[in-house]
Amino acid sequence: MELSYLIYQLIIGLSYSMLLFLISSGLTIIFGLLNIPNFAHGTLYMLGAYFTYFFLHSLPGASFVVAIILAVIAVGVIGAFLEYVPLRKIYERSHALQLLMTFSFILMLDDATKYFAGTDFLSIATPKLMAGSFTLPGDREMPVYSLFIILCGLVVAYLLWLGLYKTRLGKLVQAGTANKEMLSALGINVPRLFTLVFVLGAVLAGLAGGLAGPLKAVSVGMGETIIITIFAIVIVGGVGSLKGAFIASILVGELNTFGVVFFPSFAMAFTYILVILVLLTKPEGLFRIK
Amino acid sequence: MAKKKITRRAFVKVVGSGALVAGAATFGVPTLLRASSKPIKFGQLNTTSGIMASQGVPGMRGAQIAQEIINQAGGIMGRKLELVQEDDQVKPSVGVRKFRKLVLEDKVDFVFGTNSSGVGLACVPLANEFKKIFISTSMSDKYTGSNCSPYVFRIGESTSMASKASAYCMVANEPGIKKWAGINPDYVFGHESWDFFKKGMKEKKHPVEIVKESYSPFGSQDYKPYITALLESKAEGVFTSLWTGDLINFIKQAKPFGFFDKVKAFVNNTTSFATAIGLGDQMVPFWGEARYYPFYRDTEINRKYISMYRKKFDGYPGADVGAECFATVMALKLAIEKAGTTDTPKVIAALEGLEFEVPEGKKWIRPEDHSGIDEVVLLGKFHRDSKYPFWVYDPKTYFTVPGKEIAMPLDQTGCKMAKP
Amino acid sequence: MSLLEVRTVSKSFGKLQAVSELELSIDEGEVRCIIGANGAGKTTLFNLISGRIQPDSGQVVFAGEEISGMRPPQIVRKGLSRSFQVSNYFPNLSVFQNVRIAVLSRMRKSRIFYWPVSRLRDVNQRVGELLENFNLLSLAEVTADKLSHGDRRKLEISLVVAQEPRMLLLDEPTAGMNSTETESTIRLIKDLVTRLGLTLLLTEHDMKVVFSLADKITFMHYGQVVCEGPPEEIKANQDVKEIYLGGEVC
Amino acid sequence: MPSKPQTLQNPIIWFLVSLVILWAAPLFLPTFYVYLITEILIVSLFAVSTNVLLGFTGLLSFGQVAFFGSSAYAVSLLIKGTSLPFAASFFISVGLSALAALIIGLFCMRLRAFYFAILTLAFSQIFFVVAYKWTSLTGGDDGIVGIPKKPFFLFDINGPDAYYHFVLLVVMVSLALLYLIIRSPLGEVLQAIRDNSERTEFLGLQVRNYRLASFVIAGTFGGVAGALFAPFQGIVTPELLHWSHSAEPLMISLLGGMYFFFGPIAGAVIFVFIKEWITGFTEYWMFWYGLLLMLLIMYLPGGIMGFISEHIRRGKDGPK
Repeated sequence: MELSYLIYQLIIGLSYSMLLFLISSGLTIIFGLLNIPNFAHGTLYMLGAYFTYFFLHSLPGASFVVAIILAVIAVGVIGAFLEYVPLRKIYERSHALQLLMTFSFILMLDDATKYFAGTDFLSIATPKLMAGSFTLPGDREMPVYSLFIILCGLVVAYLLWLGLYKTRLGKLVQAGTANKEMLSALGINVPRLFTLVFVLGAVLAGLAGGLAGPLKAVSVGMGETIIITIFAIVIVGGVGSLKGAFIASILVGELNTFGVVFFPSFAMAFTYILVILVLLTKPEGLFRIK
Repeated sequence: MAKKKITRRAFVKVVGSGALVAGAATFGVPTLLRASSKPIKFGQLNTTSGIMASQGVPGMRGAQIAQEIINQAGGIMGRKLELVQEDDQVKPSVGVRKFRKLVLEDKVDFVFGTNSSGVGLACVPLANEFKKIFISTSMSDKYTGSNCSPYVFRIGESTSMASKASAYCMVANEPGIKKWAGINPDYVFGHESWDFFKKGMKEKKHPVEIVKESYSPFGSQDYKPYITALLESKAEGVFTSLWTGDLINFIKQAKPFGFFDKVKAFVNNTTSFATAIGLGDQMVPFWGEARYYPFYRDTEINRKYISMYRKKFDGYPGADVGAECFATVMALKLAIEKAGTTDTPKVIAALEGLEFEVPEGKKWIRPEDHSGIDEVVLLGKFHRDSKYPFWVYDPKTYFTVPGKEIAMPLDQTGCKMAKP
Repeated sequence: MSLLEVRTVSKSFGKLQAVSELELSIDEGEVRCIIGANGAGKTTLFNLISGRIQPDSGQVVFAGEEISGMRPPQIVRKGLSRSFQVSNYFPNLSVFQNVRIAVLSRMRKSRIFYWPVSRLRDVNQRVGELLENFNLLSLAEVTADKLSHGDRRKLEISLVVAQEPRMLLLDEPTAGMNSTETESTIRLIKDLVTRLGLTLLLTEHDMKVVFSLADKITFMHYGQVVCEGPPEEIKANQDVKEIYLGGEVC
Repeated sequence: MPSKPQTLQNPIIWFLVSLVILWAAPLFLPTFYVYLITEILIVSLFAVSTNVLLGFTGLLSFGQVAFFGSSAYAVSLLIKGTSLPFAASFFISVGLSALAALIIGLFCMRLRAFYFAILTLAFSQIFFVVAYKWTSLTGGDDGIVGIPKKPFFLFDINGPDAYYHFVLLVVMVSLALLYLIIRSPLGEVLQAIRDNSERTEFLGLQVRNYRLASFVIAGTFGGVAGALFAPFQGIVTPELLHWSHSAEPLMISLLGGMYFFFGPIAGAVIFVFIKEWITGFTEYWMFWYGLLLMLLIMYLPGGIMGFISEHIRRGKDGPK
């Protein structure tokens, strides 16, 4: 197999990786600081897609970008509600109970979506500017939108890195992820910080949902089809580690791409094999937050 | 084995007969019969929650429309038709539990439905155990093959029919294409579809070079590696049995690669018309094969089905399963009337060889294996039509195969049915 | 003959040198007390000896056998048990059950899965004795996390004693106890040592406790041993006085 | 508890009384409920076995379906593919799940908390993929259809009542064994590990070995439940091995009260009935079901048994 084809696949895989990173970054931050394994994270991603569709079609003249921004806000509001009302009650409980709680969110949000939007598939058009592709040597096409997703992933990664490492708030989140007691010792309003971080995570999921719109059938249940992959990424990367989520997203995305090229019949098992291999060698993920 | 003749007389006008029965129920029927005005109960299993709700919900709706038509016309032999609908959650274990509930608790007379063969096949042993008729609305050939039973029917197209019809259509319309590739879902249906497509090509003695065979897991998020691999194989024609969300995801991700320009023919054997509705103006030109295509037959029953569906549910009746469930309810009604009773063995006998017309067209149930056989199976190539907010088949490309021609020959079904 | 020997053991956490090239030797039957300010490395030393953490360099030898590198359960099986500074018990189990875990382990009956634990007469009898010794019998049925602070400390020590070790490491056994509780605990420990001939290594802030128990005192500062000797000697040591909170020691 | 009087709460008496009542149940109940209770019994056993890990060892495993499902597949293949008597197939299948639990357990024991959960999930998903893809053996997603209920030793277990009685006996014996294990020294050590694994180590107990034992026990009895389930349904499909099916016994244990041996049983009864009822009355059952779950977690975090025992305790303390 020629080198240019491999590089081509590498870039194709990267666009999937970056989409995965957009979703998993939010989950890993929430899981790291709040210590809540939010099973409904995929559902927030779904809501991002639905809201984008809704704003795109209900506001006359709304552009894709405007629709996504509005959708992200809407998902953020829902995230704030989920954190503020039910989740706050169970911070001290076991992971199992927290999982069950967030599972109940999935049930409710899925059915509410079904009630308002129906069960038919919806489809978000690729914005005209990005609908085309570049033709590469060898008569290969590189879709503009795939490159756009890569760009979005890198920009979000950079902004999160800035936010987490260069601002006071980010440093608090870092400190809190490593050591919960430290936050209250520093006199921080912990509940407010938690709400803020949960909303940030929800916003990232919503953004990913909106950006995934042009690549996917928007449908109820699209969150459940991706959530295990996202959890796998967070765990492989190390809970709470942004760098870990970034690297693990690339691993999963590229593994999926090259796996399909070289070992297509194992496609269903790729992610799980990766999880097993990583956890057996690094029981706390690639990048452990101390 | 003697083939059963289809006589013109035997095609029953569903609506007309309904009206007749309604009249009979009110005036002509002896009091003895009228006294048993207990409703006739049909139990239905389909998926109304989760990712497969896009299939199951229209299935429920299709049956509800049939029920409304029947009851407005006076019911079945003067008895009201009652539907008991249950969500199978696409889980065979739930399907089994709900089947038992329908039979034992709700005391339904007949059971039908399912939009996944996993659930449907799980119901087969129960139908045998409870000696209840079960009519499947999912596509597996096994209902009328290795798992066939006196109590089990499948009145819609099967996987083999849909796949072979796709092959025939390609041989007829794209005879120049020799290099074929497949992208199919990585489960039984996908593998069978691809095998039957190749078989269909062989039957037509079409020289085929298979340049790529790929299978993607159900619910794949990223089809780009499959797409680039297909393009790299330089296939001229691509067959797929992806369906529902998977098909939409594939199409949306393939489009920017110029896939539908580079590949001369793309043919799909399970194009629920809901796909076209879902994609709207982002649709691409490809060959579709649907069990139900709303705009082909301008028959009274089809018009009625579409108009009632649109009025009741605000949307087009795109999904196959909707029409399939509608057809099933109608077939059962006719069989009950033909048998004059809801007694299972007699209704089985009445269903065997039944000919009827539904929105999907005219159908006949082959007695030997209980397989429904359409008068014709239709394919067409999607194009933009300003009359509709979505793409439809280009009428110039309509391609039909007589159902009997592609029905699995009786000696190949593997069905050994012991009559009850 | 020395029972426990710590040979040039060092441990650092990042830039912090918690214990550096520490040497310690404790004879069989001796009661040794380690004193020093907070952060002197006492608890780290305990963790190193008991296998909770591994030394960066050096060795820990117990009864002639190297135990550094072993996991805690193995070390316990050799006869070296420890208590914790912050009470460390089983919060959702009753006091009785808490002690029973230790007794089951000691009597090698923890693997029995085919017989109710409530029917193991010898085990339950032993638990009863221990609770009686520690004045906890009236609280036997109370869930451990409902105990008062002093009772938790008693439970903590009873868990260690229940293992009948050759050597006992007690990390501030009387921390947070009131004076009567402290007195009775000291009496208990003294009694145990004399009755069972135990070797005892403990850290303690309360100098009354230290001087009434210790045969020998080791004074630690910044992860190193500053001086070592019988109580009177330490009492008189000028360094200790200076470093350790001025004259408060005596 | 050691010092409590055992007369009123002798578990053997309770065991016999409930066995007799349940044995007679088909005399009074319509067939559908016989099926439903059969299912509840099997689900209860699966949940109680899972709860040995969750509630009594403090391990959140998402992989318990691997043992339930592999046993269900094994028993189906043995029944359909060999002439072995059912009893032999049954015990071989259970043995296989125990072996699978031992092997997977050895790999997973190093991991803590959620990492453990995800690793067990990954392993069980490998089982799922195998069942899904090895079509020639397992029938792929269509599964193995038509598993007959062959006689168990000399007992004919065909028919709903007969199979119910068979399930009842096996489940009651299994529950009795599990109860014994939980009340045994081993069970007490497991609870100690749940409460404080580090302290358990400092009492001279190799936590990893006990956790592994717990994992094998849970896997074995999960396997018993699976081997009962396959002939009951007459079909096995990969659904039984999917991770989402692992969530069910966890949910049942939490709802019922995971710190109580009988919690999962209470959970199973309520869970199956609520779900049956709620899915029957509305297409939007998921919403109402989700809302109910959320409220239960918010207001009864200790589960049903936790709530009841709290009230009993309050009732006792009240007059003082």
